[in-house]
This record gives sequence, structure tokens and C-alpha cells, in this order.
Amino acid sequence: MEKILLLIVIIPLMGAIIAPLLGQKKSQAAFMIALIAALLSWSLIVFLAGQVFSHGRISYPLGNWGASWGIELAADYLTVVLLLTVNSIGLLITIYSYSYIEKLLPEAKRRIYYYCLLCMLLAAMPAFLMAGDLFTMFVYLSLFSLAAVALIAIGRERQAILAGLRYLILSTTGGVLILLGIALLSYFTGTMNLNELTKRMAHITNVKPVLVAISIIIIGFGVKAALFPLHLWLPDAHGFAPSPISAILSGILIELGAYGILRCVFLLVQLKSREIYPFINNILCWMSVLAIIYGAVGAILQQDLKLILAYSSVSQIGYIVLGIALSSYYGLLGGMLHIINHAVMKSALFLSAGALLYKTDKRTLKELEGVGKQMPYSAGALALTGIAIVGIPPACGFVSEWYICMGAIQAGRMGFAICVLGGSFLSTIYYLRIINALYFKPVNGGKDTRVAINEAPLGMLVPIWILTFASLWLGIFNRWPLQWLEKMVAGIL
Amino acid sequence: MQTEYSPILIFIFLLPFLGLAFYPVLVKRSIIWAAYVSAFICALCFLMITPLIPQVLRGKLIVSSTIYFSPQNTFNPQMVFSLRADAFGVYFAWVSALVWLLAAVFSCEYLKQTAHPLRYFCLFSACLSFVFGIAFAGNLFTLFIFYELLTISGYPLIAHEETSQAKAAAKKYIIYSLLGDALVLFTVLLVYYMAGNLELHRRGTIPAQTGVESLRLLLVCGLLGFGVKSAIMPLHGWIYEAHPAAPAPASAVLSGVFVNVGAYGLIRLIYDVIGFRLMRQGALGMIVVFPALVTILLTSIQAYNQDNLKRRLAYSTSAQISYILLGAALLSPNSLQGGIIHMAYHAIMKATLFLCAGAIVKAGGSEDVSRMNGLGAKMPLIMIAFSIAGLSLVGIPPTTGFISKWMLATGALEVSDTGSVVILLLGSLLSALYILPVIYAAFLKKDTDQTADISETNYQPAALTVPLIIGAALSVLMGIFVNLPGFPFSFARVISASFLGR
Amino acid sequence: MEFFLHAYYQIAAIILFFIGFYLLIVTPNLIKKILGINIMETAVFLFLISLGRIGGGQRAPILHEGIRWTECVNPLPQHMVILGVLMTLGVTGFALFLVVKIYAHYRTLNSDKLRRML
Amino acid sequence: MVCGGVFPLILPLTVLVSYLTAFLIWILRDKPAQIHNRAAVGSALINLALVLCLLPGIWREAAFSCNLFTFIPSVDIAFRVDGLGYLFALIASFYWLLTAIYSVEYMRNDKFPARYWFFLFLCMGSVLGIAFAANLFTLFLFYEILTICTYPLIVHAQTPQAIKAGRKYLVYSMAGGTALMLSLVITYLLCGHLDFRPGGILPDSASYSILRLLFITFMVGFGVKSVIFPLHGWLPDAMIAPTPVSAILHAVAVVKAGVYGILRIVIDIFGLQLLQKLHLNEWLLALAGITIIGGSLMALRQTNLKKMLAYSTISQLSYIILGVVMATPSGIIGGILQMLYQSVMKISLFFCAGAIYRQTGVSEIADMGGLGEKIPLTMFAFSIAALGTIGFPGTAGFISKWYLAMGAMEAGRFFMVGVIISGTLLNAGYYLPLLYKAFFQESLTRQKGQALSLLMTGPCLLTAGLVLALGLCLWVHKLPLHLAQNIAEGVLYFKCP
Repeated sequence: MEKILLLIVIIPLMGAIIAPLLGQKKSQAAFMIALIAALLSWSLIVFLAGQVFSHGRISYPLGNWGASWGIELAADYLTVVLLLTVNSIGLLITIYSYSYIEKLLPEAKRRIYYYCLLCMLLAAMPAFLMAGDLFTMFVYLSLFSLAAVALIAIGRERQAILAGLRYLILSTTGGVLILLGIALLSYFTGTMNLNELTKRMAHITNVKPVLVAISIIIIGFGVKAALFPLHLWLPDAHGFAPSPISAILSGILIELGAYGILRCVFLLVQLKSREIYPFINNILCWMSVLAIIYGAVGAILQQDLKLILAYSSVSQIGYIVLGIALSSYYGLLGGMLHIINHAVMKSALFLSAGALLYKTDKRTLKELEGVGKQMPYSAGALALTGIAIVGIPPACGFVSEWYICMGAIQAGRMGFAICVLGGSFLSTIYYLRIINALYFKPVNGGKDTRVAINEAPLGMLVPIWILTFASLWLGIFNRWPLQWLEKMVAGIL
Repeated sequence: MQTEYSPILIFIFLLPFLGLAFYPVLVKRSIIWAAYVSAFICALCFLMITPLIPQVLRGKLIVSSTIYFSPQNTFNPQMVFSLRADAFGVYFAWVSALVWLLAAVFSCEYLKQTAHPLRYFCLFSACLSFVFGIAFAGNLFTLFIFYELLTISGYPLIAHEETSQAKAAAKKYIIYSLLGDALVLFTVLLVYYMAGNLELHRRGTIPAQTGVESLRLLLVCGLLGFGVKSAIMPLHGWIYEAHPAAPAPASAVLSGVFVNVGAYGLIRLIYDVIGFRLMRQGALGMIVVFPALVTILLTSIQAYNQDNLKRRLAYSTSAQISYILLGAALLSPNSLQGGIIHMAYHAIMKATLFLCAGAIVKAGGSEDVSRMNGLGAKMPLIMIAFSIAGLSLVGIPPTTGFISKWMLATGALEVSDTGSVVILLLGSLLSALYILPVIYAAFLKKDTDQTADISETNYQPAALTVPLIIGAALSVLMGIFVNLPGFPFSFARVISASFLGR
Repeated sequence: MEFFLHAYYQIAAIILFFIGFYLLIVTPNLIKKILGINIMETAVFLFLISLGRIGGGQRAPILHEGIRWTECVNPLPQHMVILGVLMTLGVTGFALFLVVKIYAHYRTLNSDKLRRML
Repeated sequence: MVCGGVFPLILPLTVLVSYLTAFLIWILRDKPAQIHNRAAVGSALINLALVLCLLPGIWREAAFSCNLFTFIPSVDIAFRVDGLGYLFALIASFYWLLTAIYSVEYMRNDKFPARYWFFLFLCMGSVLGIAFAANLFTLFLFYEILTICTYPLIVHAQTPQAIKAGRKYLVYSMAGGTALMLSLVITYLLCGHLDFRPGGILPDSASYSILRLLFITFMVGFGVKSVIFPLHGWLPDAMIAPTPVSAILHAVAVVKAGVYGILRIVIDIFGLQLLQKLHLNEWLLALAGITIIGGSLMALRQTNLKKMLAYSTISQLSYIILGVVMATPSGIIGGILQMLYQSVMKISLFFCAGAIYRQTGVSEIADMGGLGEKIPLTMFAFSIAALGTIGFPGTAGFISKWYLAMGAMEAGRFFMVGVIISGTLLNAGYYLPLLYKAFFQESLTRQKGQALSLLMTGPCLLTAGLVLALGLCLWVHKLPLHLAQNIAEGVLYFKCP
């Protein structure tokens, strides 16, 4: 039973190996392998989720080493919920990639690499989530960062390579910091296993070095999560990567960074003597508030659709980290929930933006004027999910915003609550610009009102709309993720 | 008070609306027929009111209808539409119907070729109905509704001729009146606040323990509100614009009835709402007396300065209405009776005067006094009627004006208010100064070239002259047969008795 | 002073780390930046390895009779370092690949210039 | 008394019918306009019928409630209707039908009819959702949807001005929405739930400064839609929308939703007692008073007919708040009647403005000379509605204003009486010159008015007739009055049906 955890990692990894081998002749074969791998790991995750929900935490020590020594894969509620989100999105993106990549990468060879890297991502992401110790987290983090860089750089555009390198340098630096932090932490506590750490935190007498170590880790994860001053890599990378990859980057990767921060905060919360801890928390809060505002303003100033979305991600990560850093009950809940919600919304947005790009080859809002009529389904999805990102009920963005707000007030930080709402207000403005461009600007300077419908292929539309509906569904029936997250938070606090 | 239930008031109230069914058809055929119908309806109203007179003179209260706009339970915002008539109400309705009748008959000839006849006749009839509504109002809510309706309906009547002058006058009128109506509304609400109800005919609904200050506030608000219609001194700005601008029959009802409406409302406020006792206790009469006296003096002087006849008459109206208010506010039986009879007297004579002015104009004459030399020879009937009515206005003995002024003066002496008496007499003198020159010019001055070009054939059709003659005759007859039952004085006695609680 | 004498590995690691960090931040040259990262990583590895000395022993952690665990080094940091080195290798290799590509496209490796070109 | 049976299901059903119609029309967007029209009018009819089904129950002071699902702990997406909500729903669904009929003709040659209907129906569903909301959260939910769905209607013409107006609207509304959300969060943390309960749910024990702050955020939230003074800027600009949209949304649905929200806050969240304890009622009265006078003064300065009507709306809406906050029986009844009557008059005015524009192309007040002769029927309807807005006796507006004034007197607030009366005078100040112009001035052009289809004149005349009927006949206004009384009883004595 516990081996499922391993299988979830192994299967896509095998896919990554087989895909280039089998796909030598035909890239379709590579796609099929990636798809099958994604499907298999997805169904395994669904099964795993069932098990975890009914029996609680499941862990699997690799090679039968004891928990505090060896490598451990573990799945608790949070992990499972995130796994489900991440892999479902991964699966949908795989499906979506087929048509998109066909056009983006005319050479079959590069397509094969693409699927190979995608499989690597699909292996590394769940592995990162399931990692039971910090070092395993670091390893998989490096792995998927690497795969992500390759995928960013695979695009045809020259800037993509540069953006990729930039991301690589920054994320590696972040990785190094994480490693350093892990080393320090294990030096002072004697373990890297998260469970063990959680237990030991309460008994630590010399708090300061531990705090420093954890802060360093948080900075490292902050780079991955593109938290405000560390976000420099993000806009270009998101903007110039192929759209499915932008979706993964924005929808999953930065969330995984936030997940890392979350795990660190879980450790911090356990500390009994809180000398500097509020200080760290405060800094995190302020960083995320700045991120919220900066990202939103940045998005308002952009012209390029995908860049708008990228800046919006900076802002949304701010929400997540704010919720986490407030570390009040509702705040944690909201932050965790927003990881899921933002993953769904942002990937839907990037995918639909990708669909527009795919059909029209246009990126800026000015060029995209009137596309809403030409591509009703893609643009419609963009418009609908945009509502979620703005935080309008009943879409999912609202729910997490709600909890984060409550968290802020619960923590006695009314000002942060107002900042959160201010951010969502600012997001209205950039959302409005998109909607205006798509729907309410005359096409061709108003000469021609009838536009031939030229819609993206079904293989792209279906994932887009599944995600769009998911973003609404998660808003309306938000009890589903929340009940597990609540248990998680209750256990931690 | 004895009450009698009878639907008659509703019929009287609705009767003028009957015409509205005919006018659209009739004006297409011929305007004259519409005018005849309108006159006929006025006559009918007049006749229907007449049987009520003996009843109310016996002190009965006729209660006709109560429509509740709001259910009668804990939430009672006094939205009750009720029609009741006591002597004062019937008296006022009767006078109004009479003036209306005169004006309507006059219209038959006067408005033969008017533009927008439909609008005119509809509003002319509707206004009568609203006046009835005011006269028969059983509470302040009803009174206010019709007061407001009357205000608005007056606007098209004044602007009827659609000259720029008329339109400007109408604008002035509506602005003044709307402000006044707002104050009336405020007064009504104040009454509700103080008394908890809006009933009339109770001779003082305000509780006796109410402070003098609040009563003063109430009375001042009421004076300012109703004062606009009755053209008290600082609020009379509209009257000398509106009267000349309106067509003659409209001026007649404006001057005869519209201004009376304000006085009627104020008297109701003083005697029905505040009540004689409270008025006397707080010496509140002075609040009304003083502006009334000022108005009498100043507007009379202003009237003297006018060359335009209708303007002159308009200022005079302002002064004459103040006599009525003065009579009511002096709080003595005689003066009250004087004021009440003056309502009728003034209405009839002023209507006659305005109709005469209209007839002169219709015959091709000028409205300017300076161009009326020798007019008496050319249109003797009209000018004789004018003279009689004018003399009555001045208060020369056998005429009605004398009676009312006499009563007022004795009333003022009763409460030892010599100042008022002096000013009354001064007012009479001034009115002689502005009326007599007209008569003098018409009969005794030579016809110069300045006189308007009126054909020698005496343009005097029956429809024009008959109302004038009736009006002039009434203003003499009423003065001679003062005590005849049904004539104003008989009403005044009953009314003052009931108001003053005797 | 005592501390510095005992912790010379750690001190060296910290010095190395900052050298690497300095390179990363200051030089505009992409290759040097990558070198900087490498140095940083090496520093961290050094640090990790230094953590392996639990009881002062320096033997390989092969436990058999008669050898107490305090005589051995902790194997965990070593295993981490091996994995870390592997990762670094991959990352460096790929980074260099990208650098080559960038040079082919832009004919420069100066990151300031590149930023202006982007 | 809470009714069981199938009746409660009507509440979500009405919302659903509107939403489904919207999507139906969107699916059939390429079909000829006739099909859209039929679907629209049919659905509006169904909605009205559904709402009317609830009337007997409401008349007996029953309430219907229907919980759908839990959104956040102890906050459900739930519907419930009581007198106030029912009145709002009735107004909305009735005028909705008229607007649908009117739109059929008005939008005949429109470029994007399907889009128009789509969003109009989404708006409608949301308005009903607001009316039937059982708790603050459900209200907020539909309120936000309404915000979003109104935007495309405002920018419908797609001209730069329209887009600018739309942006202004959205910026205002979203700012309000965020404030609202903050207040919801605070309320939730204070009370643990968000249900509406007569008498209020907020605990007395909470710190007064927090409660005051909460009230301010609530006011900012709902104040945008209900165009309270400093937040009214969007409404005149939004008049760029097609006239039926202005009519239904900016006279009835959207602005009323804001007012309805404020009423709910005042009555069911804070409770009038708490409000008085915090002296917030004074603030609110002052604000309403300023809006009444300020809106009218601004209306006086307008040259465009629809903009003038917009400012008039701004001024008229505050009467509602004024009435309820005075917390006297007549005041509350007056406020609620004003809510009903103001909408019938304003929608009539807008219908007529649209008809005038269609018939003669006139949209500026200066060009209105001589319209009384050219298009007598339309101008007749317009005059009645205008007189009604002034509060002229014999019209609906008089009754509500009378109640309001009485209420102010009952509360002993002379100043507010003054405000009501002077507001009325100012109304006269800008409506009467307009009527004067139409009836007494010469037309600039000889051009005759175009004939107009019954589909447009019908709603004009019907609403104008209603203005008269409500003002004249007791039995016509018995229904609203009865409901208003029930509401007032509930508000004052916390009687929870």
C-alpha cells in the first residue's frame, strides 16, 4: 500500500525515460507515454487520496531506513489535497500541450524532449510534495527547477532562453540557500525529517540559530515562490515560456515554493519561546503585502497579456504567503486554500491566454482587441476565471481571500486585511483591461463587426474549461478541500 | 355639533369633472359650446350648493365621505381623505361657485378664438373642483392635497396666452406658490406633531398646554405658507405679474378665489386648529395683524402708482385680502364677521372689476388707465358696472365694501385696537385714490386721441355684459339687504359664533 | 578563539559561500555567475560534510562488532552531498548549455547588456 | 411562521430561471432576434408568476426559506423571503417584464442583441438573488455578480465614453465590494454567522469603535450602488447605457440593490437600537440629507435629460434610507413605499426618455421645446411620472413623501422635514421647467415625431398609469401598504415571521 507513494514518483520518471526512446520516430508516441504516465500517476493519487482521507497519514521510508535517518515519502491531508490539485492540473496541461506544442515546436525531436521534461516535472512535483524530509524536498526542488528551466528555454523565442537562464541562476541560488539552511538546521537539531523536526522544535532551548536556519530556508523558498523582492525571474519566465509551461510555472511551481514556506512556518509555529519569531513573521507579512500591491500595480502597467498574468501571480503569491505568515487559524487555512485555488485559476488563465496566442499569434492587449468574438470559448474562459482571480464570489478566489482576510483580522492586523482587499480591488483594474480589450473594443477599428469564429482545437478547450469550471466549483463547494485543511491546521496549532 | 351624512359633497366635488368628458369633443366643434357647458356646470354646482345653505346655517355639519389612504391602526399617518362641510366651507364654496359662474359666462364670449381651448376649459373646471375640495376639506391632509393641486393647475391658466410676459408671470407664480406650498406642508406636519391629528372642525385640536413659542412657530409657518396665495406683503411678488398676464376670466377667479383660498386656509388654521382660546391666550393675533396692516398700506400705495389697470387691481387685491386676514386675526366677533363677509364681497367685486377690464380689452381698448379717457360714453354698461364695483371697493355707503369695513372697524374698536382702525381708514382712502381716477377718466374726461380705437357701435354682447351687471348688482344688493338669509352676513354670524364658541 | 580553532571547516565554508555570492551578485558575466553559484554550492557541501563528525571519529560508517558509532562519521550528510553534487552537475551543465545558446543568439555574455536587449 | 412545502423552492427557482434564460439566449445567439425576444419576455413572465405565487404567504406574514448548501461554516448559501425582500423582488420582476417588452422594440437594430439579453438576465437573476438572500453572505454573493454583469451593459455601445463610464462604474463598485467584504469578515468574526435577524445580530458587547468602523465599511460597500453622496459619481456617467438598461438597472435593480443592502444592514445586522446607541443613525440621516439636497442641486445643473434623471435618482434614493433610519412607524412605511414608488416613477421617466429619444432624437433638455404637441402621449406619461417624483398630490410619490414627512415629525426631526420638503421643492425646480418647455415652448424644428410601436409606448403609459393609480386608489396601494406595515412592525417590534 505504502508503495503507492513511490509509484507515483516512479511512473512519470519511467515515462521520462521511455518517451525519448519510444518517441524517436513519432512524437505522438511520446505524447501518449506522457499522457499515460500522467493518467496513471493521477489515478494512483486519487486512490492514495481515498486511503489518506479514510486512514490518515501514510508514510513510506525508502530503503527501510528509520524515519529520522533515511529518506521518507509521506502523505498527510495537506499533501494529498495538493497532490490532487497539482496532478490534475498536470494531467490537463499534458492534454493541452499536444496541440500547442505541435505548433510551437515544429521539429519532432524537440517535441520529444518537451514530453520527456514534462514527465520529469510530473515526477518531481509530487515527489517534492510527498517528501518527508527537508533534504528530499531540496533534491526534488532542484529537479523540477531544472526541468522547468529547460521547458522555459525550449520555446522558439530568443528571450525564452535568457529568461530560462535567469530563472536557473536565481533558483539555483535559492536552492543553495535552502541547502545551507537545511544543513544549519540539521546541525542544530540533528534531523531533517519534518516530523522529527516538528517534535523537536518544542524542546529547543537555543532558538536563535534555528530561526536563522529556517529564515534562510524561507528565503530560498521565497525565490522559488517569487515572493516580492525575489520575484525578478518570474515575469520574463512566465511571459516567454510556452503557455502550458507558463501555466505550470505559475500554477504549480511557485505554489510549491509557497508550500515550502508553509512547511517552514509549520515548524516555526511549534516554537515555544517566540523571541524573534514575530519579527520574521512580520517581515514575511510585509513582504507579501508589498508583493500583493506591487504585483497588481505591475499587472496594471503591462501591455502583454501573459505578462499581466505573470505579475498577477506575483500578487497572488503575496496572498498565499500573507495567509501563511499571519499563522492565525484562518490565515493558515486561507493561505493553504489559496495555494489550491490559485493553482487552478492561474493555470486556467494561462492556458486560455495560450489558446489566444496559439490562434492569433498576438500577445498584447492592443493586438488582441475584439478576440472575444473570434474565440468565444477561450476568451470566455479567460473572462470567467478572471472573476475568480479578482475575488468575486462565488468563484474560488473569493473564498481564500475571505479566509485570509479573516486571518488578518483574527491576528489583529486590520491593516493587512485592508491591503488584501485593496489588492483585489487593484486586480479588478487589470482584469477590466483584459475584458475591455477582448470584448468591448471594436474590432478592426470598428469597420467590421462580424468576425469569423476561429476557435482553438478541442484538445485545448477541454482542459481550459475543466479548469474554469473547477475554479467555480472550488468556490461554491469549498468544503471539500477545506475540511481536510482544517484538520491539518487544527493539528498544527 | 350636529352631523348629517350625505354624499352630496362628493357630487359637488366631482361635478366639474363632468365637463372634462365633454370638452375634448366640444372644442373641436366650437369653442363656444364648450364655454357654455363650462358655464352650465358652474351654474349646476352653484345650484347644488344652495340647498346646503339652510342646513349649515342651522349649525349642521355635513359629512360626506371618508376614504382612508392608510388603514386605521397603530400606524396612522393621517392619510384620510374626508369631505365635510360646515357653514364656513359651504360659504366659501358658494362664493367660489358664484365667481366661477360669472367668469365662465364671461368666457363664452371672451375666449371665442383662443388657442388651446381644451387645456383652458379642462383646467378651469378642474380648478373649481379643487376649490370645492379645499372648502369641504375635513382635515388638513385633504386641504393640502387640493391646495397643491390648485397651485399647479393655476400655472397653465396664467400662462394661457403663451406670450413671453405670461410665461414669465406664470413662472414667478409657480415659484412663489411652490415655496408657499412647501411651507403649508410643513405647517400641516407641525400640526400633526403638536396635535397628533390633522382634523378640522374641532375648533382647536392643539392641546391647551402647548407652549406659546411652538404656537407662534406654527402660526408664522402658516402665515408664510398661506400668505403666498393670499399675497401678504413680502410674498405678493407674483400677484401683480400674474393677474395682468392671465386672460380676464382667469384673472377674475385668481383674484376672486385663489387669493381667498389662502385666507380660508389661514382662518381654518387659526380657528380650527389653534382655536380661539389659545389664540387669545397667547395674543397670537398680532402675528397676522401686523403684516396685514403693512400690506394694506403699502400695496395700496403701490396700486396707486400703477398705470396698467389690471396691475392696479392686482395690488388692490393684495390689500383687500389683508382686510380679511386682519378681520380674522383681530379675534373679535365683529371683525371676524367683517373679514368673512369681505371674502364674498371682495370676490364678487374684484371679479367684476377684472371682467370689466377684460371687456375693455376685448372691445379693443387699452389696459392703461391713462388711455381710458371718455370710455364711459363708448361702453356705458361696462363702465357703469366697473364704477359700481369700484365704489364698493372703496367702501362708499350703500355698497358691500362699506359694510365689511364698518364691521372690521367696529371689531377693531371692540378689542381697542385703534391703530388698526386708522390704517383701515387710510386704506379706504388710498383705494379711493386708485379707483376713483379711473371712473373719473372714463366718464368725465374728454375722449382724446390717446384713447384706444373702439368702434362707436358699442361692442357689448350679452355674454360679456351680463356677468358684469350681475356682479355689480350683487355688490350693491348685498350691501342693502345685508341680513337676507343666504347672503354673506347670515353666514358670518353662524361662522363667527361657531369659531368663537358662542 | 576556541570556537574558531574547532570550527575551521565551517568558517572556510562561510568564507567560500560569500565569495560565491559576491561573484554571483557583482559580475555581469554569465559564466562567472555560474561559477559563483558553484562555489556557493561547494561551500554548502563543505559545511554539510563538516556536520558528519558526530563524536570526533573519522571512520567509514561500517558498523561491525567492536566499533562504536561515535568512532564513525555520520553517513547522512555524505549521502546528501553526493546527491547535491549530482544535482549541481546537472544544473551547471544545463546552465552552460544555455549560456552557449545565448552567446549564439546575442553575441554577448554580459548580463547587463542582455537585460537591455530583452 | 415559516412555510414548508414546495413554495420555498420557488426562491432558487426564480434565480435559476433567469440564469438559464441568459444561457439559453447565449446558446441561441445566432438565431434571429425574434427568438431572443420571445425567450426574454417568456422568462420574465414566468419569473413574475413565480414571484406572485409567494404573495398569499407573504400577505399572511409568512416567510419562506430554503438552504442550498454551506459555503463557510455556519454561513449558508440560503434563500429566505420576508416582506422587505418580497417587495423588492416584486418590484424587480414586475418592471423586469415591462423592460423586456420595452427592450424588444428599443434594441431592434442593435449590433449585439444576444449579449445585451445575456447580461440583462444575469443581472436579473442576481437581483432576485439579492432580494431573496437569507444572510449577508448570499446577498454579497449576488451583489458582486450583479456588479460584474452590469458592466457589459454599460459599455454596450462600445464607444470610448461608454468604456470610460463602465470603468468608472466598475472601479467604484469594486471598491465598494472590497469594503463590503471587509465588513463581512468583521461581522463574521464578531457574530460567528451572517444571518439576517430583525433587531440585529451584532453584539452590544463589541467595542464601539469597531462597530462604528464596521458601519462605515458597510456604508462604503453598499453606498456605491445606492449612490450615497460621495460615492455617487458613477451613476450619471453610466447613463450612457441603452435606455432600458438605465431604466431597469439604474432606476430599479442596481441602485435598489444598494439601498436594499443598507436597509438589511440597518434593520437586520445592526438593528435600529444598536444604531441609535452608536449614534450612527444621526450620521446616516445627515448623509441621506446631504444626498437628497446635493443630488437635486446637481440635477438642476444638468443639460442632458438622462443625466438629470440620474441625479434625480441619486436624490430620491436617499429618501428610502432617511425614512427607515428615522425608526418611526410612518418613517419606515414611507421609506419602503418610497422604494416601491420611486422605482415606478423613475422607470416611467426612463421609458419616456427612451421613447422621446426614439421618436424625436431629443436627448438634451434644451431641445425639448414643443414636444408636448409632437408626442403628446409620451409627454403625458412623462409629465405624470415627473409630477409623481416631485411628490404631487394624487400621485404615488405624494403618498410616500407624506409618510416620510409624517415619520420625520413623529421622530421630532424638524430638520429632516425641512430636508424632505426642500428636496421636493428642488425636484419641482428641475422637473417643472422641463414640462414647461415641452408644453409651452415652440419647437425648434418642424419635424414631427415618429410613430412608435405599442411595445414601447405601452410600458410608458402603463407605468405612468400606475403612478396615478397608486396615488389615487386605495385598493391599488393596499398591497404595498400592507406589506410595508408588516415590515415596519417587524422592524420596530422584532417580529420575525
